[in-house]
Amino acid sequence: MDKPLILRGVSRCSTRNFAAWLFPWVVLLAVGLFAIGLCLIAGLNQTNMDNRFAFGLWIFLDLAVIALGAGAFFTGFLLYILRRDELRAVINSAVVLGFICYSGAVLILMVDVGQPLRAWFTFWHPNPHSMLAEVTFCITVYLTVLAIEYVPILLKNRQLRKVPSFLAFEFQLHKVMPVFAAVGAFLSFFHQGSLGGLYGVLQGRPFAFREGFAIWPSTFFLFILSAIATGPAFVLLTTWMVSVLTRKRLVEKRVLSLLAKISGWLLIVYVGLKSIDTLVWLNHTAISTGTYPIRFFAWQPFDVWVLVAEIVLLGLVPALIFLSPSRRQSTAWLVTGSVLACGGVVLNRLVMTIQTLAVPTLKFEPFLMYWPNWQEVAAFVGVVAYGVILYSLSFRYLTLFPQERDLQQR
Amino acid sequence: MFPGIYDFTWTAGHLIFLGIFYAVLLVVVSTIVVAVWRAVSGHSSRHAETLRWHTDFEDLPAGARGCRHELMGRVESRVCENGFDCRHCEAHSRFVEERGGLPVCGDSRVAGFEVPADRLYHRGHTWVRQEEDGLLTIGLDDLGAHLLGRPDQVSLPAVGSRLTANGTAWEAVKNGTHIRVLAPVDGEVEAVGGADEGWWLKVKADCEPSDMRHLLSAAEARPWMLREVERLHLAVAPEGVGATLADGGMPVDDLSTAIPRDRADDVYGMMFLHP
Amino acid sequence: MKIDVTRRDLLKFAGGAAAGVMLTPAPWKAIDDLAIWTQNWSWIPVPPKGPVTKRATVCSLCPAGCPVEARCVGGLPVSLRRLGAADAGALCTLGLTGHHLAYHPARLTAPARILHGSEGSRRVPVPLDTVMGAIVREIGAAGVDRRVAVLDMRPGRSVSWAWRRLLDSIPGGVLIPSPAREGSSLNALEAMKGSGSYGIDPGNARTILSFGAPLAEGWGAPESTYRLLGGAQRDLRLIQVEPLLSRTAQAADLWLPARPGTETALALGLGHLLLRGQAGAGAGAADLEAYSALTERFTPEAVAALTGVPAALLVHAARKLIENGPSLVIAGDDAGTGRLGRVCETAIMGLNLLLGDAGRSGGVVARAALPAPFETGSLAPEVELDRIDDRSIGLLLIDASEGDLPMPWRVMQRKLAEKAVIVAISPYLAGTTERADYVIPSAAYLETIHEMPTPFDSPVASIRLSAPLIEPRVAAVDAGEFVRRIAAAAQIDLPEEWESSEWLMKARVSRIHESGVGNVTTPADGAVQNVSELSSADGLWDALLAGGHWQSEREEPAASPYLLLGGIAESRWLAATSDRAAQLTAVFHVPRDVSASAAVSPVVTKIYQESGLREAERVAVNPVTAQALGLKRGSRAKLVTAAAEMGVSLVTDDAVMPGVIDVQPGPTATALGVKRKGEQHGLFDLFAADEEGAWRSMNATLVEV
Amino acid sequence: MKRTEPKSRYGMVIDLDRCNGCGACSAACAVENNIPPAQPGVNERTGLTSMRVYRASNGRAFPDHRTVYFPVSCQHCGEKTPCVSVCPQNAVDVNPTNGVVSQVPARCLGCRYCMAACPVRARYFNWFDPEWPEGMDRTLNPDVSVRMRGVAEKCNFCHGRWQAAQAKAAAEGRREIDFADYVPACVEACPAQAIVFGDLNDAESEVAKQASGSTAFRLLERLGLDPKVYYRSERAWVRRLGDTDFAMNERQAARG
Repeated sequence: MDKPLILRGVSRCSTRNFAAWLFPWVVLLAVGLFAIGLCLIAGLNQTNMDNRFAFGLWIFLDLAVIALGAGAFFTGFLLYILRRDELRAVINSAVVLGFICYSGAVLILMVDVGQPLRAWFTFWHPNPHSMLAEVTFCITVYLTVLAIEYVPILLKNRQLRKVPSFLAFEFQLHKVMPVFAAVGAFLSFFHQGSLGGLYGVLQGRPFAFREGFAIWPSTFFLFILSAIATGPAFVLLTTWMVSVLTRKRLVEKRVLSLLAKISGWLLIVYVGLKSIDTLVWLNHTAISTGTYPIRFFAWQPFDVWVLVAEIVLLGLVPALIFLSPSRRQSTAWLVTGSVLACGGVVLNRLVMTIQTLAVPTLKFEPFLMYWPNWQEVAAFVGVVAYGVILYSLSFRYLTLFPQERDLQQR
Repeated sequence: MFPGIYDFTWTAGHLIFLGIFYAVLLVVVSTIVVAVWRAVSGHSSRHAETLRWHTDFEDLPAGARGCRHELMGRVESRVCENGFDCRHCEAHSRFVEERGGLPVCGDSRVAGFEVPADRLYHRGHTWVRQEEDGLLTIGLDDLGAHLLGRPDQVSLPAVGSRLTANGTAWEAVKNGTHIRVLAPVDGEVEAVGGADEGWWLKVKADCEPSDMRHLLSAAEARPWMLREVERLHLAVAPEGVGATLADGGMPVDDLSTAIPRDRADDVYGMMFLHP
Repeated sequence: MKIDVTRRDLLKFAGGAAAGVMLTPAPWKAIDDLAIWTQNWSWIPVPPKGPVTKRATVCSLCPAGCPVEARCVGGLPVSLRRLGAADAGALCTLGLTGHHLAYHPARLTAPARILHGSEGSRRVPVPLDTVMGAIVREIGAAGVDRRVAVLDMRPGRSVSWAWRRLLDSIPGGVLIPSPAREGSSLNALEAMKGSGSYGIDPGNARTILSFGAPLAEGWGAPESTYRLLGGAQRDLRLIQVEPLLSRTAQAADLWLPARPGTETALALGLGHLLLRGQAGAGAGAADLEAYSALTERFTPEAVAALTGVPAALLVHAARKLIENGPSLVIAGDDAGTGRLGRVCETAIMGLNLLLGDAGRSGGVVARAALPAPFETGSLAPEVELDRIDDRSIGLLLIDASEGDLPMPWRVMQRKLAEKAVIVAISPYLAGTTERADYVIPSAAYLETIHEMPTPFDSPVASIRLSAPLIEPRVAAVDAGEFVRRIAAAAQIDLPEEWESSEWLMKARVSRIHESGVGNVTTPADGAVQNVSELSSADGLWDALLAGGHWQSEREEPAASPYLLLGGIAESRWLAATSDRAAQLTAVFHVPRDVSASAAVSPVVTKIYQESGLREAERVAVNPVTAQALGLKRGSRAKLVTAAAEMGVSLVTDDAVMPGVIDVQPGPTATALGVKRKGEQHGLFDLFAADEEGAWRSMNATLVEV
Repeated sequence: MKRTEPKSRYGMVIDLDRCNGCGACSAACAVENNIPPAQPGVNERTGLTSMRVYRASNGRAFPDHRTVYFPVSCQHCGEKTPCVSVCPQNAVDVNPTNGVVSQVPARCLGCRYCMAACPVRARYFNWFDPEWPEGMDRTLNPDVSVRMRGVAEKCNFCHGRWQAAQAKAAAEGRREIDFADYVPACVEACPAQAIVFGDLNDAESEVAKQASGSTAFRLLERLGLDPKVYYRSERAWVRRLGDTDFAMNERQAARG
């Protein structure tokens, strides 16, 4: 029925099956929008956040998806700037993923702030000392860039391409794409870092505070590293998931193992620096503020295992998997590695967001824990659903994996 | 800083911070403006045709983009980079110098399809024949003709309208599939025929004598035709099952009947070079 | 000419238009307006504007009657502060937020009938005459076995006299001062001294032994609190007897954590020590032998065993009382601590007499009564609740027109006859008023003139008037007028011609003026003026309405013999000093800031709901006790007393004595004015008075559910 | 945002030996600053208490158990004030003349970053629209505007009263305000007069004297944020409660 929209020579499931696949996601999206509506109309009292947990599930997951979304800019950076042409096979998918991650994050942020209608004040009278101002600027501009990068993929749709002016535009965009790749890379390096800085600068929170270089705390650099290290892993993971779901070969194996290799090298560097940073923090930074760092982990939900898991199990292990050429040959290992790597960055963002706030600063304050309520979960799941839907549509009607057709015909 | 902000003071921080980011914003905006401007200004129907062919060609499956010189075995395997336009392909002229001109010989019947030697062939299954009156006759080659059979609907260009090589020559609908037949040459339409006449268009070429280097000679066309038939098999039954037509036997004169309806779109797309 | 519009033209046009609009102020103005809109949501209240004025009045929310300066905008008070010297302390939370009370959600707006159902009660507006009808019917049926009683939340006001005048003409009519009022234990003195009216003089005391009085939490005049906590040189020493480290015990110099219910033994134990420690102690007592015989067995060791207070501490406390005089011993009774009962109060007041400070400044002092508003002819008696026979009251009129004192209802309930009718006149439907069958709205604080007669802790007779600042927001009925209406309805003719409380107050003031005694102090400037110098009664009235404070001169004590044991039979003494060590005891304890009034400002949620500084409706035990009972913090448990049983969620607190269940009823949601339905009366119901009229502690059991 | 050292530093000293946790300061703050009463369901984690009293103890068992009350408002940090530096759009403002840190609600977008940054959690978020019982809005203080839902707020040493005092000084032709005219609500309301307020830079002032006393201390001093709210107590264990090495015990954890 929708065949005229689908690229010739690739096989796609029937419209009915596609609808059946979309349906549950549409339902989730609807529920999510309802929850979002509640929060916008009745206010944030609809969430489980409180004065201690001023940041909750939303901020944590925003940070997580933005880190994973780094795959977009970093792949673009490797492709257009460092000219790794193999990556052309996944760039479209990466761009769409990035767009989904960032637009989703921004959407949730708009719900998360108490006065969304004033968000633009940051552009009107910004505070250059605030990491958050930096993040706001970068993310908004970068989201625009992503949107622009999305356009050519969209215009290549089999029906849209019939409009001559669209084709002309697509053609021109294609020529200037490296500029956007460069700008995107610049912006991303900055805001990924600033997101880390967000916590590193909190001098009032010994758990989060880090020393650093110039105006940037160490977390600034660690966030960049962890983001670009797991970005490719996430691209790898999603590519694999899509090919499993659609039962298709989408890219040549060497592309995946290349992604893994890149991810591996970056991860090993990250793990190294992260360990050093942790040691400095525990033995110097925290001590110098008069706190006993062991107390940070004195409470059950956030035991020392969190630290170990983050650095070793979800950092070192995937790095080693990715760095062994033999392992890189097996899809199973690649997927395991990516899952671990992505889990690592997510856990790191959880620790920085939630544990930072769970640990008390005043002696007569208790440790506190926070659990999101259904509105928060629903809102986020809704955004995930939005992502799945957008990706599914893109995959069905656009060319996300240029190699797919050839691999299929071979 | 901006109007109406009480007690806001400029600092070096602001200058650097805002400097950087509004610069970035400027880059983004100006780039996009340039792209739009170029797209709008450089936009003409003719240009559009070439553009479309370029993008389409990019998206053709690698199998459909093989260089003509593979056909004569002058090169192992090579994917064309010029959108089948050998006129400005230095590789082509190099090949020609190295290996000299083309032998004109061989059986005019390939895999049950006529490939007469008196004409030149375009990869979009059209042929071009130079007439005495200086005009060029354009028609569908045997395979093309068999594929199209008697179209359900045809829209031919108006007499006097221009053709662009690799642009649209005429359009037809067969078995509910929309087909664009690519024009082999640049020129102006003088007369229109149809399936029954055996030719479709008579064209007055732009350049006199018109440059036909980009078209296949019969000699090349024959191995090419073989390939095309294989591609057709593949297209009709990608899993390699089902009736293989034209295996030595006479082809049914309307192949389209042999094409499963649900594959028609793919098949025509592949044979007439639409991605 | 023909114009054909292509798609391209349209695109161009759209693009151009978009770009053009960006250059106009329109979009920027739009978002700016949006932002401004978020700052001016129509549903966000806007503070009233108007001329700012300062008005002086007197806080009528508790008997202390603090002088108050109200900051008014457009004539309406927006904040209150205490007038006068800083060393007089500041307003308590209740007083500080008093100007909110007129707008309290629990405010009564019209006479109503309250239908009590199984789940909550329903309010049905009725005409005043219906209420009168019910009252008259009961008055008709009145007799000694079915009394008509008035529960007076603020005895001593002019209107109290009006009530007694009315009740005098009704068989069995009696006025009952609220047992929850501050200083009620002073009545024990009357029995011991035989006659006269007494007050205490904490202002001049240097040591105070308090049996649980929340002295550092606003009990009595704020001066005491200030002297304890804030005084530049703390010149007041406090010995606090309390089974938990209350905020007062925290501020005390000596804390005697005595097992609840053993206060009598503790008092007699101290008596034992005073008799031996101080020459001539109890010389004036007619029953000194009996007393020393009784206290003989209450050696420090014996008392220590009974009360759990180390003997050394007892001795130390006794020495402090003797050495650091003048010393004062108070039973610490108010709506927040509950009553200790007649026997215990007698034992405690006995200590004052032993210390020989009856009449001495800084101790128990004899003080003149305020002049009545009219010639006291025959009046109905004023009887303490514990002296009323059980099930004898047929009609109970609750006069809470000055505000209601929350107390365990069962204390009152046992005195009510079958199908007793209860009518309450009160500003709020809260506290005891919630138990009434008929309610009548009265004016709230700052809505009308309120009378502040002598507070219990004043050494001299005194009167203050609280001047109104707000127009009454409801069709309020005035208590004096109410009495008059009842009389009219029941064809009782009263000798005096009052038609309102104001008439009665004016009458009282003019009789004060006639007497010519005492002086008026203006708190703003501290100027003192003798009554004799005032030309007219109206002058005095105006001075009082301007926030003035009238005080009489000090009385000379009557050196009559007294009874240390108040003529109470030994059996009752023994019963009151029985060993409680084995039992688990629930102790009644409402923080002062919510015990003095049944309705408090909604912003008190800052303390009870929003900060966790204090938990509302809390039941706390020592962790040790919890462990012994196999309970954990937050675990649900069933708390059972002789009066009731209910499920509670447990809090553990090291400040509570092991073996003690600290029960803090209130503040209820109604009291806080928080929207909530299905409101229970809660933990108050766990307590009931025993034969001695005591309800501070109850034997209890606590089991996990 | 280079901050020149302010001429005067307004601050307070809170005597913990006097405070017995009555909470009057909290209530007075609410009355003065038009802080609405709690909505149903609001708890100690979502409440609005710009001046908040914490109950702390020496952690010992009965009868040696002793409690102390910490009235905690914004500490008005002087050095790299955390909330000021993190706010993305200058909604937190430091008064250049007296160092008082105050929130500009009309500029706040409610990102709550400042709350995450505040070590003493003295910043609160308006989770609800402000609401008073019917009619009670006539008792609102005209000098303080009501904050809308979705913005952060905090103690600003009763800015409204400061302005009034300035106006008075100006009217009387004085350049300096008289601290008799400028007493924050909590200071005025304390029944024990436990809070002293004034200019810490004025060596003669009571507040400066007490702040420099041997028994004075500040909360989390070692974070190096130079707060302008001091505490004092004769009891050593109370002073230790101000340290950064937060205690950890099960009962506290259970509160979570």
